[in-house]
Amino acid sequence: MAATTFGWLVLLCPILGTVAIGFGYARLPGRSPGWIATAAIGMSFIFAIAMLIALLGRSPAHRQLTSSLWDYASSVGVDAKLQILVDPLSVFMVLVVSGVSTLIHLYSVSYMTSDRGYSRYFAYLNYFVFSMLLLVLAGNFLLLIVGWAFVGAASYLLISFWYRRDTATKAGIKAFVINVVGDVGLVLGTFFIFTHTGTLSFLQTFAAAPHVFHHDSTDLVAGCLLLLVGAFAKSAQVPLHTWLPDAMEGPTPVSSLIHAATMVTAGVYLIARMHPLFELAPTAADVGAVGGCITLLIAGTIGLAVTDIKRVIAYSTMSQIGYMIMGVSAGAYSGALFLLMAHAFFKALLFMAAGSLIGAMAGNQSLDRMSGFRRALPFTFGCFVIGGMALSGLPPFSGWFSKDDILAYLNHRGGGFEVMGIAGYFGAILTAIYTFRMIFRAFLGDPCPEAKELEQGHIAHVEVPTNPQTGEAEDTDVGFPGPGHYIAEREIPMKIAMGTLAALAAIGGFLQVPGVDDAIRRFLAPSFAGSPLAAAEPSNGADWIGLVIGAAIAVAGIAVAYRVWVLIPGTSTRVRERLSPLYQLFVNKWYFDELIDFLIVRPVAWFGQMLDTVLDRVLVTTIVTDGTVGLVRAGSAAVRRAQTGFLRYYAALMLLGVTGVVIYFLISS
Amino acid sequence: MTPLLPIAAAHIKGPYIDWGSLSPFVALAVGALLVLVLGLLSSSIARERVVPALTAMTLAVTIGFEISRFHHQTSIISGALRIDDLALVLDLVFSISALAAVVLSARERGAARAGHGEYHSLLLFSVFGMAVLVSAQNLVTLFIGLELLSIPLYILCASDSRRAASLESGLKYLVIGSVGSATLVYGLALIYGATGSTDFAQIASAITGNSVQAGGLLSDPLLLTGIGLTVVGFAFKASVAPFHQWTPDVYEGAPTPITAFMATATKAAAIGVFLRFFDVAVIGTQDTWAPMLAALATITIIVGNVGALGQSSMKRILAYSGVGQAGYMLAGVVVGSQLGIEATVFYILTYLPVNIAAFAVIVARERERAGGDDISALAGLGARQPWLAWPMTIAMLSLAGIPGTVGFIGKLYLIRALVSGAYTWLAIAIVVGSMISLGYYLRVVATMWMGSPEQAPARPAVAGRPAIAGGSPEADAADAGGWPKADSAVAQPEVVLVAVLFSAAGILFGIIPSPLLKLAAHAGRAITGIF
Amino acid sequence: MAIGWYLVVSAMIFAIGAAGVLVRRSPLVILLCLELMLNAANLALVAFSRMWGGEDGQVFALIVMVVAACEVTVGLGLIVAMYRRSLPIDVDDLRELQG
Amino acid sequence: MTLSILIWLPAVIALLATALPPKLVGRVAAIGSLLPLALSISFLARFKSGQSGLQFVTDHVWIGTFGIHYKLGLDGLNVALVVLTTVLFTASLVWAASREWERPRLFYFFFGLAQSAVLGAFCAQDLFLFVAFFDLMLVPFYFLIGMWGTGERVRATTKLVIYTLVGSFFMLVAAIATAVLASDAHGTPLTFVISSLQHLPLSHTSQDWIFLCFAVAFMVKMPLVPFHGWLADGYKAMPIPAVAVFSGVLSKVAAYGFLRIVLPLFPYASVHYQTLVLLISLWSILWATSLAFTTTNARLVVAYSSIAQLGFITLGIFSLRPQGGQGALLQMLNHGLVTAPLFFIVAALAARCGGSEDIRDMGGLAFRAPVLATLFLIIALATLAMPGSSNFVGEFMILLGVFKAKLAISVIAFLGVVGAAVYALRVYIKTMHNRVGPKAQSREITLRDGLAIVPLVVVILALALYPQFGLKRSEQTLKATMAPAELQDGLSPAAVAAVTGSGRP
Repeated sequence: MAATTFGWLVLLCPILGTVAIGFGYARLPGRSPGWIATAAIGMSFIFAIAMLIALLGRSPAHRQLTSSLWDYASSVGVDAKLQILVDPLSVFMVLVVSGVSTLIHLYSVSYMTSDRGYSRYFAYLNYFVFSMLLLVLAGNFLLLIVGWAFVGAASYLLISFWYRRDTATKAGIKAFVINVVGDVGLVLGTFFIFTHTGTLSFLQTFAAAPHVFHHDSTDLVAGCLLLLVGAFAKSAQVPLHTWLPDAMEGPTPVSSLIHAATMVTAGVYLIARMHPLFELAPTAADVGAVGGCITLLIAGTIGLAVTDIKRVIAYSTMSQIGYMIMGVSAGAYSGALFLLMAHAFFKALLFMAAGSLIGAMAGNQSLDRMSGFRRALPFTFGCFVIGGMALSGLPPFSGWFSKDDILAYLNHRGGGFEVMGIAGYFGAILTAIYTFRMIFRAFLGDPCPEAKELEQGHIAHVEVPTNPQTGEAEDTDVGFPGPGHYIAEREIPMKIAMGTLAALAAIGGFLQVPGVDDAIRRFLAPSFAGSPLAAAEPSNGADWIGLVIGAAIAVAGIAVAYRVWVLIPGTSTRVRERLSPLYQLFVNKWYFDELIDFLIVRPVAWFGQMLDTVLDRVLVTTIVTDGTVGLVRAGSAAVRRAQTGFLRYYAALMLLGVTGVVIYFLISS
Repeated sequence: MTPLLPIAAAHIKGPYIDWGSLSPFVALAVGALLVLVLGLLSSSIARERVVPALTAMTLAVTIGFEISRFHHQTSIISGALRIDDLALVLDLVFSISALAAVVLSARERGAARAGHGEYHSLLLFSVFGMAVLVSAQNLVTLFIGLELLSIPLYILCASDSRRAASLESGLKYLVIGSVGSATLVYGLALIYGATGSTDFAQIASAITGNSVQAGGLLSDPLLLTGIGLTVVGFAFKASVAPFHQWTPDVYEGAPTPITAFMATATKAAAIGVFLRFFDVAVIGTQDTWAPMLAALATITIIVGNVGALGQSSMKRILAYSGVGQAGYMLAGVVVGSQLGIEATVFYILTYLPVNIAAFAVIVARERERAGGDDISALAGLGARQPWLAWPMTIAMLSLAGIPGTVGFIGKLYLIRALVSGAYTWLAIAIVVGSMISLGYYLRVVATMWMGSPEQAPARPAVAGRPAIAGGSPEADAADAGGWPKADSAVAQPEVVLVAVLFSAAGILFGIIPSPLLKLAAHAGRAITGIF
Repeated sequence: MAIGWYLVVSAMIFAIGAAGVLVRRSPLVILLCLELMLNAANLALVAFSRMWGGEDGQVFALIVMVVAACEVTVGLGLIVAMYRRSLPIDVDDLRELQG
Repeated sequence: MTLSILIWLPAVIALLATALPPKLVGRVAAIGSLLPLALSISFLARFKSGQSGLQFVTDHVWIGTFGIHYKLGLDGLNVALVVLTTVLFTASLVWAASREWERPRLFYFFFGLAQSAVLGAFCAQDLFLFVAFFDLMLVPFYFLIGMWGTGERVRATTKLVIYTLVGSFFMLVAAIATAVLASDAHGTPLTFVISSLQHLPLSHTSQDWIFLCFAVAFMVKMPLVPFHGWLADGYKAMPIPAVAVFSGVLSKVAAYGFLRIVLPLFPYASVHYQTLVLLISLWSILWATSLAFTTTNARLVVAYSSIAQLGFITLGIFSLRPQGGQGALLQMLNHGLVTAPLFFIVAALAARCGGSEDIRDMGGLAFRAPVLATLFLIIALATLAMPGSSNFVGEFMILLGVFKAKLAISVIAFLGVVGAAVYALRVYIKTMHNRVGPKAQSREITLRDGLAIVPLVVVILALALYPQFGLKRSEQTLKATMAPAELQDGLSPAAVAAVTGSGRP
């Protein structure tokens, strides 16, 4: 079968899963929805592999295939078909997405067991995977936007999955609205490009672009910048990142799947997909790179300060994606995508481990309460450490090869990009520090009560489940979230999922060892054929130098963390006091929420009020409506007053009229 | 002896009399006299049954004659009267509305009090007067017609002499009317003085003819003053503002059948004479009088519609609405073209049925309860007496000019005439008037079907049980759902019959206007034949 | 003698009649004043018919007189009827109908 | 099978139904309404997409003296709307049939009459006929609101009727003026047939004022700011089935009027006032959006959202670009399909919250009502034009058109897109999610309501998969419609070709 056929099948499986679970929600017993969902995603992973094989069966020059089912919207110049584009890039993404998703589904099967929204959860999760696959397989702008919005909706649904928590629903709507802003950017950007190229299909656009746009032409730059808005909103880059930390309201596997492994990396995919356009509009590309760079620094600093374990990981996600955006905008496509994959592995892993921790903590997520889980959760501990080392880029884990690939490219490219490279190395130190801060605080030290209890062999349970954010009591009569949590130590599916990911995080890096095997780069090459930036890779030597530096930095960072949180426990508080303004800035997340509230939310609200009161009440209602009515009323009152009933009065008026008329006629004579 | 007769016949040569053309007049006159005589009989049967029947028959015969005379334009009595399609169409209007009035009067106290004979024969004489008025070709006949129309009406208004209101309306009408006719006759005198002739055709030629030679009469103060006074005289009869003030009081005071008759027939007659006089006799001075009439029309439209807003008596509402409608008709006169005449005639034709229907409903309500002409008497009518509510609804919608009713087509015709007559602004005035008029027409409909606003109970429809329609107690008493048995409607079948028939006509001609349009077209051509 | 004077006189009579209608409150007197107005018209008519030398004017005037008589009769009839109802014979008290 | 049958069938059925005992009337009316539905679908099936001219034309002289014809016909502009009308009326009747109404015969009679009038307005190909139907639509709704409405129903209905009639009286004058002036200018006999008037262009000055008259009439009907004074009271007072079809279909008649009458007949004025109309639409969008997320009445949220949608539709039409027009047409379809079920759902919500439509009394309804929640979610997402819904395709093309015409305006209009996301989700969350509201009891949707809502949702989903359905039929006609204005706007030689091509009706 053709690769495209497999592509359609890849899309088909998850949506079938959604439908099956959706219709059977009332009848499916026990964990069966979970298994159905997992099977569905597993199927599409298999089909993805089939697609890969089919693609590899073709000569590198012919590895960009499109296939369309029917006209989606093709009229008066708009030419949108229901079309997928299968090329190395999309296949790569499909593999990563479906693969990681399968494992996370597997994890969820047991993690969510006690939840009353079990089947709803898996319906949503399948729907999300479908959307994500649609996003990466889309063959034209319109379908891309569709997938783009679908993942946004799925993320909304899953963030506010425990919808009795108003924190959750708030976070959900926040995420959705910011993502809509991103959609708008995408749509507007599409307009800018479409009005020149006259087509929505990717391949035709890329073919036409060089002819219709001259280098760095205003419209193209505008278009690309607007595409960046979309990318930034989806990938939680500064300043459109504020939704991601709140998104941690969702169940932990969701955070792991959507807000670490897959959806948030869509921005990277977008820029990679649009690289012909960005290369024509370097200005826009540079903006992207700078944005990514800023994000990775800001997120890293915040990661140092916050104490909610999931949020720490969330900020680390932001900063890692910062690397990717920076890289992909600068032209380090294969490096960025490589990091994307590696990050999917180890970040998903970290979240799963965190989930297991939170389970053990009976829903509490604060690092301040955790300590000494080392003996209580050996397996989780192991996974967490592996993930952490990969994240902070210790050799030989996947993070090391990938991240330092990007940084090496930046330094190699030069032209101001070294600055970003150096910033990247600084970010790497931060990464190492906050990662191991987590590990040390959660696992080392003497055990906290929950840990002790767990060592006795039973999981801690709170009598009144409360919302970790606000501390208000949960709406238990409805039972979201489920009363009990399941932790990795007890559950085979979770163990399998985490184990696999741990292995991948550990060895995944060897997919692309500079000079040895450039598997990923070579595989992706067809997608980036003809791109000068992709061609301008650094020499293996330069690569290795970069890797060594990276490794050193990682070690240094870990050492710092060790000194601060293990050797001399008081240090962190002392540092905090010494640099309290800085700490305030970090712990308050650089005041971005407040800023946005001040700059956008308030003005809009005020504008709405103004529109309503001034324009509507005063202008329309008072002047137009009431004015007219009042006039008529006054008139009728006058007429009735004139109708006195006095006969002689009538006669008088009549004769008055007579004189009036006569005078008129005399004048006009 | 016997041989003398032929000789006499040979010697005394009476003038040739065109009985055929005269037939409607003859029928009316004879009928009126017969009715008067019959009314003197002592038997109550004769007075209460035969007299109305005979009146109706007379009118029927008249209608027959009128129809039979269509398409033969003749002028009779040495050019004093002109029997053409315009006259005949208008005569039809008079006769029909008189017929309706007779039917509505069947149980009228006023009729009994004034004596059926007098009541009915006065009605007939008034019709006779109208007929003369609209076919008058001569200042004298015009005046005779006008007075023959008015004087019976003065009496009829006061006929319900037990009611002070009736008397008051009679006297008011008489006094103001007399002032009006005095003004008119003075105006006529001046015109006669200026042109030296009482015959329309000669007046017209005098005006235009002289103008050809020496700019003469077009700006002759005598003539123009005369025209001005005449305008007032007619405007009074057509209740055009600011000469409308008698209308509400008289309409309210007079017995309702008579009001119905006045509201339709008198107005039609006045507008008819407007057409005759201004679009024939003094058409030469159109540039002078058209702006004046246009202004009057605008004022009338505004005053009438605005005045009706705050009223509580249905008769007053209809009176004011009648004032407004007169304004619309006058607009048609202003145009002065054949199109304008057609439009005006057509509008009169559309105005007749719905107005009669409305008054019929009021008559019915008045006899069912005290203060029946008050709008509150209609509350919940839709639930209890759909056979009265529907005619009233149709009447109101048609007067407001809603599609599917004749009123809509009437407005179409008027506006079309105005637009091609370069009087678009007057068309806008009409439209504005209609907008205002919605205020009270809809109020009536709402009262019948929806109860009065303040009584509207607030109930969530989402609960599946909508609020009860017709918030008035009667409506609530009426069985929920379906048509309630039209209990007291059958009490006076003839009134219901009139209401239903005329409102049905209002709908029918709204959908198939062609017949009326043909009539109007004929009428229009009749006049343009003169030019 | 110029027609103008006749007109002036008739106009004055007309005005007087009109004024009378306005100022007097008794229906009887008002009827009289109406008579005046009509007769003003008559005077004008007769004068004009003299001017033009035809009989139309005179005929018209005669008819106007007849009509005037009718109106007065009706008016008196109404007044009698009101008197029978023992209603006030004063037009300013006839205010039941208004608004 | 002429169009006349389709148009008058509903009224006839309703009339016949009045002969039945009150219990049955509703069901019979609902089942009977399937007939016009089937009929309209058969017309859709027999419709030839390729051509721009009228199909299934019925043409009789109605009022000869004025050249007024009883001319009906379908083309790309109205074929989909006709189907939409029958669909929504059927749904509303089904919804209504499962409830008790005072004086049911009268209720269903007016409903049938309304459907006939709306269908007539869509099919009318004669200016005067259109005006007549346009006003006639109002009469049944006047009674429906006034007799079966809630709250201040009489005030509301009177306000509504007066507002709308003020507009349409101006339109009457304008329509007559159009015909008269055209015939005077070209010395041709008076005619009101639109296709004939198309070849009798008017002078610029007359176009200007006539355009304004029509514009006012249509904007009141939609309504757009500042002609929306009747909206809040009117929508609050309407009985649910009435409000569903009112905002679903009647508002479209106005938008349709712009395409059917204004653009082809007054191209100069359309271009002349383009910016003004665009700004008014923009104002409406922003105003309605801001109100939609401040009001707490669920029904009003829907009402304001439909103002915003009509703002978008008008934007599309007055972009005077084919993309915009196509988008507008598609959006009319979509909006009708989402807004009607939304009102049903609001009713369902209120029924679960003690009859209160205030979202502060609601909340947490999703728990025992997953189906209701899902339906609501789908519709809400469609309402906010989430990509993937057909509504998005509509808005996409509208904004693309505006983007080509006036970049700045389209950029600002996107605020409305974002706002839609806010208010739609806000109302969804505040009703279905969060803690259980004070008066709320979570109940699953009843089968009867499902009968009305589910089919519509299915249609929405189908359209989402295949928006082309709404686009392909209208393309040719729309190009022809836009051509004169485009020509006037002095662009696109293609338009020149189109207009010359569309010379013959």
